[in-house]
Amino acid sequence: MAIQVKFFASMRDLIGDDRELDADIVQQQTLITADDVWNYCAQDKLRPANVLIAVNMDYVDGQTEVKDGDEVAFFPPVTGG
Amino acid sequence: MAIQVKFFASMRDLIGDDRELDADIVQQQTLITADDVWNYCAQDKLRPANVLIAVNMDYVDGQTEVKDGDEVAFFPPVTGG
Amino acid sequence: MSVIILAQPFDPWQTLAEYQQKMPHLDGKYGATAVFLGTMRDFNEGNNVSQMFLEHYSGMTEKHLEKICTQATEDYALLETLVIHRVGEINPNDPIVLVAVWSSHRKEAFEACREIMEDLKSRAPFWKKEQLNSGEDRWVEKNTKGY
Amino acid sequence: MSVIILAQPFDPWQTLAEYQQKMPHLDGKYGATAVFLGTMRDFNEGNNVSQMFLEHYSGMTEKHLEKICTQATEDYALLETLVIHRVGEINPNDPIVLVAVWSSHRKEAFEACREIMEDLKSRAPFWKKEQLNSGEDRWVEKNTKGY
Repeated sequence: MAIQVKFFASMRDLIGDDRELDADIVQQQTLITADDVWNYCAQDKLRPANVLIAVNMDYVDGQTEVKDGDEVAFFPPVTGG
Repeated sequence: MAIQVKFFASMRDLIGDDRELDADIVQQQTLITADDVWNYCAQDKLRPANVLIAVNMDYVDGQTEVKDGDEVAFFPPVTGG
Repeated sequence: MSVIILAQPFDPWQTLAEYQQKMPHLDGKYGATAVFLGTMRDFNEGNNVSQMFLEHYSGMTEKHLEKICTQATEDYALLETLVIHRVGEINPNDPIVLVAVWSSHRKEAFEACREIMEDLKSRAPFWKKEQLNSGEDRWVEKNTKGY
Repeated sequence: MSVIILAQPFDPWQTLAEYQQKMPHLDGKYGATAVFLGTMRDFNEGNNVSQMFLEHYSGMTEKHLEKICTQATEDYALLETLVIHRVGEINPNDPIVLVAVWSSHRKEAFEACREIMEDLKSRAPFWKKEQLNSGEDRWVEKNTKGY
């Protein structure tokens, strides 16, 4: 019963490795958003303006609600191809 | 001392094989154009509106002057590729 | 339709030859094949690059590439599509990405191939880290413009 | 830069592999290769086609293809260009035309490849005669639209 949080590329350099957020702590709030997840993990680190967010591998914005069991990812603009 | 005339694809079906126009006959005129070459070869056959003309392998229009030694070609719209 | 994430080098032309041999049901049906191949250069933004590391988000990458190919197949009536993308350590002159589409006519093939590449560039979660000749390394921050 | 008129079938992917091997001076310089391959279909304009004959104006065809490639090389800063076009008898599923360009960036590669194909279609003196399954033959009167 937890939220998986992943960081990729320069976002991992900034925040650190992937982690699991305890859902019990999280559920003290009535609603938890992707922004909240960032704040739990990043503490006082400012979020770069161009960060991208995915919940369960779909792109979302920071206001998106996150539920127990979800996978939330933060990463910089993609540069493949 | 002659003008080479070539016909391609459906234009050869219409007019017939390649030929050499005798420059002496041709030079009875002061100026000979690609249109004149068509008329010499085609006799009374109407020229299809979309025929393309090349003199020495460059695209030209019917008013272009043709000289002894030139190669003149008539062909339909190209359909390669 | 195939989407392949590869951790080792590949030969793009041999791969295409083999892929096409596996689609005999399309013989005589396609008139147009458009292919894009992205290859690692040994320079970028004024610096010499000695090696590159390509990171991806396993699972999300495949999901979005498949979505992109499905969308293009619908929009352009494609008969077949192949996307291959490298991850891991890449050396100059190594193929990075291959996009190939097969359709009846050339207009659709050209447009679909380019659109898949642009969608891949803007939406598929891959990240490049360049190792410079100077010893430094850096994340590539954005792609060059495609249009 | 190569322009090749071929009277016999060719393998496009093997040809590309071999061509690329002959340009080691460009290793690490090109980031983008765009390829278009035109293949004979077994149907056209509602009819089944059993064979095709491709006529060309020897000399003028090469001259104009070289002009088209030279222009594209200038306009798009291409590093290398290859155009191969079949003539003679062609069967369904045979490659007809291959256009390949190599450049630093993808925008230039995509645009140059398409422009060379469109210029070839509108200016290079080739003509297709189709043999229908019904036994009839007919000159193809015009190309499908490219844009």
